[in-house]
Amino acid sequence: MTKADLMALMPLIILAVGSVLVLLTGAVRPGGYLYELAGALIVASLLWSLCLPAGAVMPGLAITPFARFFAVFLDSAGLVALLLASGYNKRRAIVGEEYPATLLFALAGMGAACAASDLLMLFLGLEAFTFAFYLLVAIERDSVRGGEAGLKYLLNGTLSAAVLAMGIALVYCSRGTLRLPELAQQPATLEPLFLAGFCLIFLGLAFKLSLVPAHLWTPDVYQGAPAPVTALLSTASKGASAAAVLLILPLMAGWRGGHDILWCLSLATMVCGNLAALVQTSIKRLLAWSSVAQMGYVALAFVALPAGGGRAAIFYVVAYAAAGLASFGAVSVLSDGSDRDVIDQYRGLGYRNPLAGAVLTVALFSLAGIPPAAGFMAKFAVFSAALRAGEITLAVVGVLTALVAVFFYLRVVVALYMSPADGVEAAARRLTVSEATALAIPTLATVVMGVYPAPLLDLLALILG
Amino acid sequence: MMADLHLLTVLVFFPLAGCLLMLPAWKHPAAARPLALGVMTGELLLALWLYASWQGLAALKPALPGYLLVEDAPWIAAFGIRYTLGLDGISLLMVVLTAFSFCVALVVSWRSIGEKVGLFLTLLLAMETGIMGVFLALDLALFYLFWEVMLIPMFFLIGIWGHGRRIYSTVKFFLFTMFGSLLMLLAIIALHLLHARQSGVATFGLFELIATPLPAGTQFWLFAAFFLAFAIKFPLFPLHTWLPDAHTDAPTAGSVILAGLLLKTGSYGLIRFGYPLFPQAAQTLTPLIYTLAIAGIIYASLVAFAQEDMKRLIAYSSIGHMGYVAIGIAAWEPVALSGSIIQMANHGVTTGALFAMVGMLDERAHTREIGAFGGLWGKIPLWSFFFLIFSMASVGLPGLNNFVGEFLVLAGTFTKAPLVAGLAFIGIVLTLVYMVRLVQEVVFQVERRPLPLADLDCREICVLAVLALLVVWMGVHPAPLLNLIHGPVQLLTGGVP
Amino acid sequence: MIVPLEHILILAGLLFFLGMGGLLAWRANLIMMLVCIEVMLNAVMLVFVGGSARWGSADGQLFAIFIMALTSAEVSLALAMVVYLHRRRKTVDTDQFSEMGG
Amino acid sequence: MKLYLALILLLPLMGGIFNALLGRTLPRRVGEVVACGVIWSAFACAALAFAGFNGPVRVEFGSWLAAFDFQAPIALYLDQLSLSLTLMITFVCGLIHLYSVGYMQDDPAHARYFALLNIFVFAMLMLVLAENLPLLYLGWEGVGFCSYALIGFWYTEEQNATAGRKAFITTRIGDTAFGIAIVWLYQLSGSVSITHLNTMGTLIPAAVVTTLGLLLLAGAAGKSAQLPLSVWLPDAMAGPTPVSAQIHAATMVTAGVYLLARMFPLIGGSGTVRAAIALTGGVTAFYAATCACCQRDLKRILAYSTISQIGYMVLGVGAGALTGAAFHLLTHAFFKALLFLGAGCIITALHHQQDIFRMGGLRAKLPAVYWPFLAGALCLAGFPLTGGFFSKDAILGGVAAQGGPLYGGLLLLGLITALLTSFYTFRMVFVVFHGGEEPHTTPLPKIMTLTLVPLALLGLCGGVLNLPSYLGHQGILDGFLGSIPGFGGGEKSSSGGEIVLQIVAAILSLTGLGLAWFRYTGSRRAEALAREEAGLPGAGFLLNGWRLDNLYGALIINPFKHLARFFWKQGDEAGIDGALDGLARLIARLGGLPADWSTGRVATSLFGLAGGVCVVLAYLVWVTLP
Repeated sequence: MTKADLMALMPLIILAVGSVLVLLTGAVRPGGYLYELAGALIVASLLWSLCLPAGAVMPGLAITPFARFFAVFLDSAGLVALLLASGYNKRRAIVGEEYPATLLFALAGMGAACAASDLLMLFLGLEAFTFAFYLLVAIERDSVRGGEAGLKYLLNGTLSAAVLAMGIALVYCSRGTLRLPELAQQPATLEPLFLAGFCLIFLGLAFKLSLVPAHLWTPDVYQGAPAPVTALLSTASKGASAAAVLLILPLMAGWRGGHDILWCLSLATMVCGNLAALVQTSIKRLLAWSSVAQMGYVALAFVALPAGGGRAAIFYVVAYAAAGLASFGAVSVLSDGSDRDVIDQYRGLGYRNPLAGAVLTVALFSLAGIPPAAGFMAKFAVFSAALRAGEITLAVVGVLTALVAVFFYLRVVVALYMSPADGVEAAARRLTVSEATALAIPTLATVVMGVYPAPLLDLLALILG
Repeated sequence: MMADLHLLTVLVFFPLAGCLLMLPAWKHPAAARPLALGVMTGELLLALWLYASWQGLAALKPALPGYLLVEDAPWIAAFGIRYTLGLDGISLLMVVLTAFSFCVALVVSWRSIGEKVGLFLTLLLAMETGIMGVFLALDLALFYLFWEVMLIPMFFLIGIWGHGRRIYSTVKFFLFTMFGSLLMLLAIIALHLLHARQSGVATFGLFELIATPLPAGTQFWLFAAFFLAFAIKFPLFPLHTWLPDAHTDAPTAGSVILAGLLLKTGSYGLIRFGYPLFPQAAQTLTPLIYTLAIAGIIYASLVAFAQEDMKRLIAYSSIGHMGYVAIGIAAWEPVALSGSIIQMANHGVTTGALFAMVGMLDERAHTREIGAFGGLWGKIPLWSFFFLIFSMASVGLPGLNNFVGEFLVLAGTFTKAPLVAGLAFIGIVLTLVYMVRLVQEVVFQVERRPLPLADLDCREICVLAVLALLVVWMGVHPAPLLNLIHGPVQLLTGGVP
Repeated sequence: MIVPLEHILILAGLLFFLGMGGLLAWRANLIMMLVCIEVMLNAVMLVFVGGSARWGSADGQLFAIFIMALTSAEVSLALAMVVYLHRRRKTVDTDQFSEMGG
Repeated sequence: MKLYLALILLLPLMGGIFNALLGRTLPRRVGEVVACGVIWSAFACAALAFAGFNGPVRVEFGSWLAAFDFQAPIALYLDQLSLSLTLMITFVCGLIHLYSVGYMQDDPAHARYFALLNIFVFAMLMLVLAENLPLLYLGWEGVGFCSYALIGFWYTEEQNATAGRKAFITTRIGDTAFGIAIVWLYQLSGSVSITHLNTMGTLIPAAVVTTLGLLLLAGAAGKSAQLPLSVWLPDAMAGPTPVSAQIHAATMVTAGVYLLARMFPLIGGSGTVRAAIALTGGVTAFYAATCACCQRDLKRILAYSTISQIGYMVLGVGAGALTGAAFHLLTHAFFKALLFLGAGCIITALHHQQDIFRMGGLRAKLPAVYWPFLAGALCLAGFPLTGGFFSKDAILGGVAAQGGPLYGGLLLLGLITALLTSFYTFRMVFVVFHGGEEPHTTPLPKIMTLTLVPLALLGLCGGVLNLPSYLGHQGILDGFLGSIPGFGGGEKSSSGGEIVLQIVAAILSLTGLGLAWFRYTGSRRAEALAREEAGLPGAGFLLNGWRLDNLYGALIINPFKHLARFFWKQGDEAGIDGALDGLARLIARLGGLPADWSTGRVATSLFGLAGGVCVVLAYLVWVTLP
């Protein structure tokens, strides 16, 4: 491993080592500036991967532009999540160094997964961050739901890990290698063993992307976990998993069956997610179901992979991540003290807490795919990719389900601005600077990507070669 | 050189910039209202200046034939979307109407909007930007963007300051429009892809896409998607049921803008995009449009007659009026098309005025039920005077504005489809029937409920006087407007300018 | 090699689905579910080892070792979870933990 | 000439606007002076125009509707017909304005009254002078609106407002036919100029001409209260009496006749149309006359008589005797205005008592009203040598000259009508003025009675306008109007036949007078009235105008109301919205399914994943196995 490789790997190393560092600091000086330290480390890794345009290929890892893009994306998401958590955890008495350390570790895992160039590293990365999330989800020790959510996530996660591993094992059996580039070169006929392996791998990832039928954990976990954790879980981990899917999809390029499987998954996911969200009363569950639905659109982009779906998928994930961070961030900001979860509790909040209300509104409009928010451009990209690939049915279904989605997003907006608050609630507390920035960053990103997405799109075209 | 001033960009985004002015005055309505009015007046002056100098602009021979001003800049190269704005006679007319209607909307809601004034004004200004954009965009994606953007403020406007089942109405309004426009989005993308496949150029530019040769089947489906979106906005029977609810529950300003502008975006879209892009498909669907329009005219007029709420009645009346616009467009014949465009402006003024007047009455009496009023001529003669003028305009009394549009539409349509024109004439009688009923029960007869009514104050008189003068002017001397749209109409209907 | 790959795969498949079935069936006891997952992962390791035997490369065995590490970590976490939940509800029946749903 | 025409139109308009905007603030005298002043100056301009008149002129003031080849400029056309009508309108309306000053002297809403009255004159003149059909349509609708507003002038009475509404809507129905005719003519000839269209007659296929003619006839029937659209005029009497005199007797209601005469060169080509016109006119004349015989309301009698007289004019047009029709139009304007104004005097004098059975013996009380009124009655009844006598006979002569069974029948009908006319006229006169106890009356303003005199003179001597040709030289109007295309036409009957006809008519008129005298004067008056109060057989039928209102109510109005409500409740609310709400509910219920799937138990989600694995592997087996 040369020095250049080390330099290229530095963003990941910073995070990995950083988490250990935070743990140690916490041990030495409990309640020190842990969050600040973690934040500094994330920023460092962010800047590093931004500024140092080094590429490197080493066994298992390949720091391609693709990987570096995702490193940037993950770090920014992590930063926002950390900013949110700093305030939230204080209010919820979630003390100790575990939280920031685990967060850094999760980021490192995701980064590794995006940079993986063989299945082993992919597996390790994915499992690493999933593992970190087992902790984060259940970290609120005296919350009933937290424990339940942790249990569910744990069991589902391990099962999916087993499936994933089995898939990899089968692929390995049939080809004798784990390296993705080699696996991508396909023989004339794909042997059944390989296909089986691939399908299992894909299902393992489908769990992480919470595609139907592996989506049932999503609402419970999102509802149970602390809001900042949900924010990270619903955005960064989705991004990393999407990246992983993009890494393994070339393995079956040109296999009709894969297309069919994806087709069904995307259809089922769009329909189930959007319909189920209609009947939710808890805002976290609503957002959870909506994120299931959003992943359905990402899957639609995957279906259209040959027709430039990759770019659409990544753009969609980024746009969704911004909106997701903003929405869950707003929720975490608004749910101070009492866990404000039922939509009716948000009545009139738009006036009592203007910033959070506005952020939540923008995020919801973005999720609903209404311009000028990023979500519109994302849907635009996905639908044009789908149509280019000739997936007219999926496109039409997607549009109609999007219409359904508009309805339940509007329900929240209506609660925020149009239905009078029952009873006089105390004026909401002022937001701290960290919270304000944590809300502002993704919101601005949403608006900018919605109004002027050209640079990002060009960048994506670049990194996808 | 005026093209270098980016006047169109200014025209579109000046109101949005005005929103920033609202922020410091957020908490002080007394300051915010004049500020907003200033912005809107500035916009109106700019529009009027453009109108005053349109012949000069036409002489300059800009990039596109028939256009007065064109702006074009790359925007999202990856999708082939460009920032293309263009101003021709039709858009100019609509732009002036827009700027004017917003001033009216603001002034009539000067006092009726008491709380959250800053938010209200901001939304109003944002919506003005959206609507301006719709009337100026020449890139389909850009058009769609503005088309959607203008919904959001209206959604809040109805939902926050509305009355009655305001939330039901506003959500209904939003979903109806989204339903149509989402399918239109797919159609736009599909058209773009087809063009790209044929010519290798990825573009959403209207004039590039017009050139795309399309197989009949495809063209039919694409036009159907476009038509659905526009027909919902129009609204054409049977897609109209969002309109009475939205109009009735909206605040006065909302109703004025809904009736004056949002409905026009539908007809404008059909004229600017629907027919030029898919001529053959439009031809095949013309009978359907005729049928829906006629059915709408007669149906809406009948339903309007049965109404008990003044606003609802007027809302249904505007369904009927827009039916004439639809007929004129469907005929796609110079005279009828000019009639339709003029009628768009006329209906904007007349119905906007009627909604404003009902709003004024509502402010005083806190009811809009027809059965509550009566004998108002004796109580508030000024109000009744103006109301009589505007309702006579809306029944198409010659010498007032609506007659011009309707008569041209009918004259033009008769040369294409005599039966349709004949049936449409029936609508004129029905319009009279319900309008005269409204006037009689509200303005004449004896007072049915003792209501504390004060006559119009100075502000209201000014607005209404301007509107009334406009009504008369457009009815007696429509020549300037007809000249303004002459060239574009000729181009659209396949003539040479 | 002594054992043909097919046999290994069949055995592993049996183990895998056995474990999966057990995981689904034995939901009254969290511990048993964890055991079942262990069984599944062992099936995976078996396949890896078989595979590396087939291709004569060490990657498979390497992967197997990593899986061991992973399982141990997961088990430790899971047992912590078991203790935590048991203290909360005095039960390890996962169906008891279904407060959220819908 | 251009200036005169402009002034003729603009002065009344300005007066109207002036009164509408400032009338309520200025002292009432100013408003009255302005209102009357503008009309009389308009008359002066008309007179000057007449003096300077040499041949038809077309004057264009500016563009109005101009889109591509649809050109309807603001252009006026002054020819003999429009000139003579302009003179008549300005003169009669001027008198009526003066009369109104007295009649409305203690009505607070004088400003609105005079404003509308002036604007009406403007619209009427526009109608008469318009050079193209849209402009004529403008005047046409304008007078309609003014009549609507003036019928409902005392709007607090519901039935007044309703009567106005009825008039507006009924005439609008006819107008629609007229409008269709206009656009059709545009489609046929690419022009809407009357003068141009009148030259098109030969170029248009006969069937189309017939249809057009019928459409125009429908339009005319609406405005001129001909069958079947005649129902509005009797109710229109709810308005102030001068309004009835001006709008519903002298000017507006004759607009239909004017339209038909105007377009005669075009539509006269079709025999069917002529027959239809004649038939409409004749039947209407008879219908209205019968109704008038049983009326008790003074103004309703006059209203029905108006319908009947206009029926004569239409009959004349149908018979091609355009000059006769125009002649009758003029004389009728004079004497019918006179009668209405007289009636107005009576009603005022009797504190708004309109039931003739409550009147009587006014001859001594109101001589200043009696004599003019009598003159008017004589004209109406076609008493020999009065204006009405000559004009009516000109029409009947034209009908006779046509010959043929249809026209023969119509002639007979016309003669019967003449008899009825003279009967009901003198019934009215005798019941109102003769016999009976003398009621208490209030004194009348001088101006009201004075204005009757010139009208009476004109009515009586109106005959000189167009003495029958057998007296030697050609009648004035014949010569004056003869040059207009169409007016020359219409076979002239032999002077011998004409003399015979006039003798018959004279006898009929005298017979009617005699009957009325025999029935309603002296001792027999009392029981006659008693019997009529009790109600003669069939009287109710005639009293309610052959129950046309009930017919329309049952056939059109009630179905309309029910349909409207049905569409609203069943169509919009239950139908469309119901379906949409149902759809929404359905989708929401569908949403329940995937939500129920997530039970919250861990096992369920594990099942999901495991199930996915099994399904996919099964699918795989299915694909890969040959």
